[in-house]
Amino acid sequence: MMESLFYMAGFVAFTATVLSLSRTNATHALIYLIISLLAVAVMFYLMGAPFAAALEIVVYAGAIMVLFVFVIMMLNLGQAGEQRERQWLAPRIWIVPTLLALILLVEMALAITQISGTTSGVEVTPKEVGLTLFGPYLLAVEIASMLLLAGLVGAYHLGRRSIDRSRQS
Amino acid sequence: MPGLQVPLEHVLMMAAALFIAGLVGLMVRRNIIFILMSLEVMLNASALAFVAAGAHWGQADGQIIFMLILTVAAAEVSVGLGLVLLLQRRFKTLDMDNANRLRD
Amino acid sequence: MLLLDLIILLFAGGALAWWSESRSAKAPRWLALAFLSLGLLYLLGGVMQIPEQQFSLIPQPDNPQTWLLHYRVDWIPRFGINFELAMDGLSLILVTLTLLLGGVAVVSSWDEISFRPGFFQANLLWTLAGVVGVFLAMDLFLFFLFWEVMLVPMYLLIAIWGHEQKAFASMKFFLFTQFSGLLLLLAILVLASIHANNSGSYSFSYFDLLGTAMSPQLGFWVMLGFFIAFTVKLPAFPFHTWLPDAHTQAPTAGSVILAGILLKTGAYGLLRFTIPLFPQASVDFAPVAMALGAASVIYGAVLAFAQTDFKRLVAYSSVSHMGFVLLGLYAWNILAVQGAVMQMVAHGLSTAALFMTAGALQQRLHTRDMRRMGGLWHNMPRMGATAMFFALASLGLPGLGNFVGEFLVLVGLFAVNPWLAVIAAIGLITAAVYALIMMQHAFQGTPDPQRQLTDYGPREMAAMGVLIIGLLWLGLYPQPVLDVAQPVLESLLAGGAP
Amino acid sequence: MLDFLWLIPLLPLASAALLMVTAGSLPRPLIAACGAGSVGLAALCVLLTGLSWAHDPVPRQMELWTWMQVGTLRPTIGFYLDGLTLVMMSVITGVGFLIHLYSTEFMEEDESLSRYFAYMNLFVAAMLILVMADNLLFLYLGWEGVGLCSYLLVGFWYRDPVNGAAARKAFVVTRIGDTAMALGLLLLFTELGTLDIQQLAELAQGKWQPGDTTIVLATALLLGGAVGKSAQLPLHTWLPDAMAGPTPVSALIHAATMVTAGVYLIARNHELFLLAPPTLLAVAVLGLLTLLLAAFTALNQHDIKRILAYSTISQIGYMFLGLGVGAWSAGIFHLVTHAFFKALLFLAAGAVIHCLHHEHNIFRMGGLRTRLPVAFWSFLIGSAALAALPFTSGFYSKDQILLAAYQWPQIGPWLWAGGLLGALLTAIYSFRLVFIVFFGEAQTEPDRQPGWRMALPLSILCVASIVGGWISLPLAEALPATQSGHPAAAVEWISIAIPVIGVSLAYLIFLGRQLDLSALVNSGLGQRLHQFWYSGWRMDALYNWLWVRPYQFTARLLKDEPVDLAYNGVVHTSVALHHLLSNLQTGRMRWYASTMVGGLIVLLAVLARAG
Repeated sequence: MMESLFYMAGFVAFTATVLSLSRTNATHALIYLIISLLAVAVMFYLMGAPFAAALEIVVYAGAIMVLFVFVIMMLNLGQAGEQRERQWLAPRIWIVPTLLALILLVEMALAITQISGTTSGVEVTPKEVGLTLFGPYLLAVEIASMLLLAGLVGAYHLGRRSIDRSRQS
Repeated sequence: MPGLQVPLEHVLMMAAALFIAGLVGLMVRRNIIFILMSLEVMLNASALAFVAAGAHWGQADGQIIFMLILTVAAAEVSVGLGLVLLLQRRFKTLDMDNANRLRD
Repeated sequence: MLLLDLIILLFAGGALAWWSESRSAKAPRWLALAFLSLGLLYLLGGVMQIPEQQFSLIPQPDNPQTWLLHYRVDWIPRFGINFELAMDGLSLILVTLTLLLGGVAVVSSWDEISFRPGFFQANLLWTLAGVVGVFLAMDLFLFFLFWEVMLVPMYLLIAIWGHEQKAFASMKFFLFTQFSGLLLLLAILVLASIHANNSGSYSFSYFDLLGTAMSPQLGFWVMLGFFIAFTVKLPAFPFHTWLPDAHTQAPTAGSVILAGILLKTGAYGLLRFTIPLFPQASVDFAPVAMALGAASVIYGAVLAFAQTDFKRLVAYSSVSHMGFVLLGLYAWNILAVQGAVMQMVAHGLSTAALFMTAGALQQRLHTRDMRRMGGLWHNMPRMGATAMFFALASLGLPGLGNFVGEFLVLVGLFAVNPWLAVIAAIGLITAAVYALIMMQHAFQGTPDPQRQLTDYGPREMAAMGVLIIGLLWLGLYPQPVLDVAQPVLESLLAGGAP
Repeated sequence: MLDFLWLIPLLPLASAALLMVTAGSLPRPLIAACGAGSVGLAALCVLLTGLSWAHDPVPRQMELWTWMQVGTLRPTIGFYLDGLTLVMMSVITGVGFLIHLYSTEFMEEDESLSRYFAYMNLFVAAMLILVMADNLLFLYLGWEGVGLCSYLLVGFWYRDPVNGAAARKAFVVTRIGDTAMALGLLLLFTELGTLDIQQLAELAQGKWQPGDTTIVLATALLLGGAVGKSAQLPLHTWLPDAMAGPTPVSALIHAATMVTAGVYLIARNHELFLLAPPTLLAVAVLGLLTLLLAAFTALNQHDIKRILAYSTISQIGYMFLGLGVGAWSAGIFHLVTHAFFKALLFLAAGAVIHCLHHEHNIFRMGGLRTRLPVAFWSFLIGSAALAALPFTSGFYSKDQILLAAYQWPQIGPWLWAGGLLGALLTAIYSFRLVFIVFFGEAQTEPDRQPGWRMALPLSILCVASIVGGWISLPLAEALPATQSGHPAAAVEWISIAIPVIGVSLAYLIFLGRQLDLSALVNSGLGQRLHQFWYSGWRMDALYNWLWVRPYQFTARLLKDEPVDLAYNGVVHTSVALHHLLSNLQTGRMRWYASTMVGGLIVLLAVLARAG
């Protein structure tokens, strides 16, 4: 029962992703992407990683995707944009990259079939995650914080200039 | 609640499939918004692989790497979307192919 | 200390000239001239104080006391690199020539440079400082440093103040010299590491590296590295192609320095380093080197004849003349080597003057194309007469310095290899052909009645006068120069070929 | 006086230096005075030297300073004085002074008077150095110095490119000979270790047997120098063109002094040449061939100066012939008399040209006998001496040479016969000149008469051309005597008769018209032969085809630096690579992503194989 739930979540995630990336309307695509992320969160949970699942929902599907929503709203892409997207999605454009990607997938699949084993079924609690995170991985946390700071500064800088410019014009 | 015991290769195949989907999106789409989304998908797919591996060993490391990926994704998206806005304001387009000034 | 002071003086003079540019456009050239004269006086004054008998001492590699001047401090002791400068008769002659021609170069570009004059003079002085360093450095690492130091300002001189194809010419110059510099560096490093393997400690000192034992094959390749590095600079056929372009495009002062001094660093390197460091390999290689020299003599002369560009013609004549130097060095007996040294000095003077003439023509006519000249003797008799004098020097008229050099080389060469001497002597005929055709096209023929040109003024005549007196002195009484060089060359010859 | 020997070349040299430095800023009379006066003073010094030499005729050497000393090479700046030197010095300064004096009038109106006298004085100084030098290298300095002055003076009127070309030709062709001579110097030094002329002679006699290869080679190389400078076969082509210079220049340089330097060189080194019989034979044969060839050419020229130029070549051929058959003093004797009468002829021709609006073509002259009497008498006397009519100076010297040739073993009579043919032709062409220019119908009227500064030198030279044969030169010590013994009287008589026959023939053909050769001349063969000889046996065309054209062709071929092709190949390759790689960088992200995927595929495939 639980296993079928897992595979179902996987199916949903993949389908939603494919749909998301083949949309012409950005908002629709975003909705599909959120669905995909939620499905992945389910998979995390089922694999015994509840903390990761929670973060997937809160940060990914919640915060990051909302950021996309804001930007799409600010850009205010209309019907014309959709029309153009449709033109850009002509088969002759996607057929070669897709073939390439499929070859890569086959190669990866061949590699993955070499691996055997299952997930352990042990739940890794948030407590354990926290202990490890602030134990051996302290340096990584610091680096991540610096990365976030850099992202913050960068986004502020880019955003401010574009806002200044829009005010001037 | 104890976790599920699924074959690792299935999860990894799932991650690979998601990754490839994101890759195709990256190669096919010209709209920068979609490109960013594709990147998110690819990051997410790799995160899935890490979590699966963590679950295989029953250790926290997989989730920690997931968190680091999350940080990277957040930083990338914030800067990336900043660039999107800039691009739209300056060139009135979201077409990545038009923004090839990098070449010179 | 004198040696170090001299180099510092030139560097400081350059910096000061650069700084003075913002105050006055005329200040830099006066400053440059003042610093060069000061350097020359300082050098000669210092040399005067050396006791007479020191000049007749044969400089021993292992005893600095036998050299005229010597200066040494530790620099990077870990790798055996010292800041070691030394002067013997050979260096004295070449450093004096450098400072003298430096002054001539400044005078020759007196009112030619209007763009950034201070920076121009700074580059000029820095190039000279590098050249002086090259002539004095007795540590191979330091030598390489100065070798590179002299190139960069020279590159800038061509690239910034050159003529219509300056970007191309300066890049070609830079690539050739840089490539040769790379070979030199590699060869120096290999040599030092062989020495380190043999003796167990690092040293880049010339005196330590002399007599380094190595297998003949390895010796040949390292020697080849040195040889190519220096023959590119010399330049000899077939590494000479940078020279016509660089000379033609360089500003007058740049050409003067390039032809008068920079080429001599190549000859100096061969004489000081390549042959003494690898005596056996050099002996084996001598026929090839001499053949290249003879080829340069003839090839340069034929191509000089073919040119229509005044400066290019002079540039190819340099190739021809430096071929004699190469021949003399590898004939490796006292006559030929003395001839090579004399040829270096005399060629420096005569070619510098010819490039000054070319510069003066360019300034007045705005062209270097000899097809658009003709009859200029009528307009500018003084320029015509001086040009005639130096053309004659260039074709090796007896009584002028170049003849002494060429004749000594030929005498020395004839004893070693008569057939190459015959080929080189044919160069005397071809030299007459191109030198006279140059005079014919530029100064003789029908004058253009419309042309209003100003002849040389006192300043230019003073510079020319110095060079004329120098060449006559070298041609009729070269003994002082020969005497100063004699002990050095004897010691090199004794230590060189077995 | 002998201690002040150095003053003799220094005087003209100083004057030349002064005139060059002042560059025409002196007043013109002063320039002329300076130019002619310095040579006059030098002539005076030579006279004094000669007088003190007469008291004490011992060769002496005088060293001023060591030129350079490297290893065993130690040439000096030094002089050597013996009879031969003295004779040469007298000719150079004596004839030189007369020509300088003549020039003061001839060049009076030229704007570059100062330059002219500077060059002329420099020439006299260089020529004196040439004959006075005690070693071959210093001699070589003078040797090249006179070549330089010849170049400068031939191209003196530089505005006409033709003059420039002639000057360059003169310099380059003689330089070919000079280079051979320089190689001879190198060989002698390498073998004997010195360049001092006296020492060379001594050492050579100790080292070599007559006919040894090395000495033959060395003397052959010296002969190369002599041939170039003295305009003998095969390097004679420059001299006729060198007539482009002012006429006094032709008289001084291209008749009296410089062109005889080769004769001097051989005479000076006669000890070396005596060791090399094959070279000596070559000297004689070359002399004979040259004298015949030039005589035929002279007979067919129109330009008065070119006729004289070819006759100079021919007469120097006699001198070479004399040297070759061992008549050393006769050769030098002919040099001296030739200096007198050829200078006279050139100066007289110069007077004609000067007074006739620079007309050179003899067929546009004529009837000048009464109009220019000074020139006529000068020319007549000069031609008589040139034709070697009895009791003129040329007769004595030429006769000695021919007799010596006759006595030379083996081919002697042949040489003699050739010389006689030459003498016949000489008589014909010299009097052809006299008869055409000075007799017959007047074609051009002279616009002036020569002044005293032209007339005086002419008169003096007239006297010298006649009495020059009676002086005895102090050569006994310096040169080996000609072998004695008198040939049959018939030989003597033939030698005397030939010039007279020649003059008579010339009279019959060109003046009396009793002998009509027009049919012969106008026939096809005659015309072709005339053209052939007129062009100087087509030697110029031959050399053009053989040397000049190929050299120019090679130069044009190489002009754009074929060596650069190799370097440019490297450059082009890297540029092509650069374009290839920079085209990969399209700036399209999708392209980058695709290439990344491609790379990834390959990488994984490789890893899969490896794993």
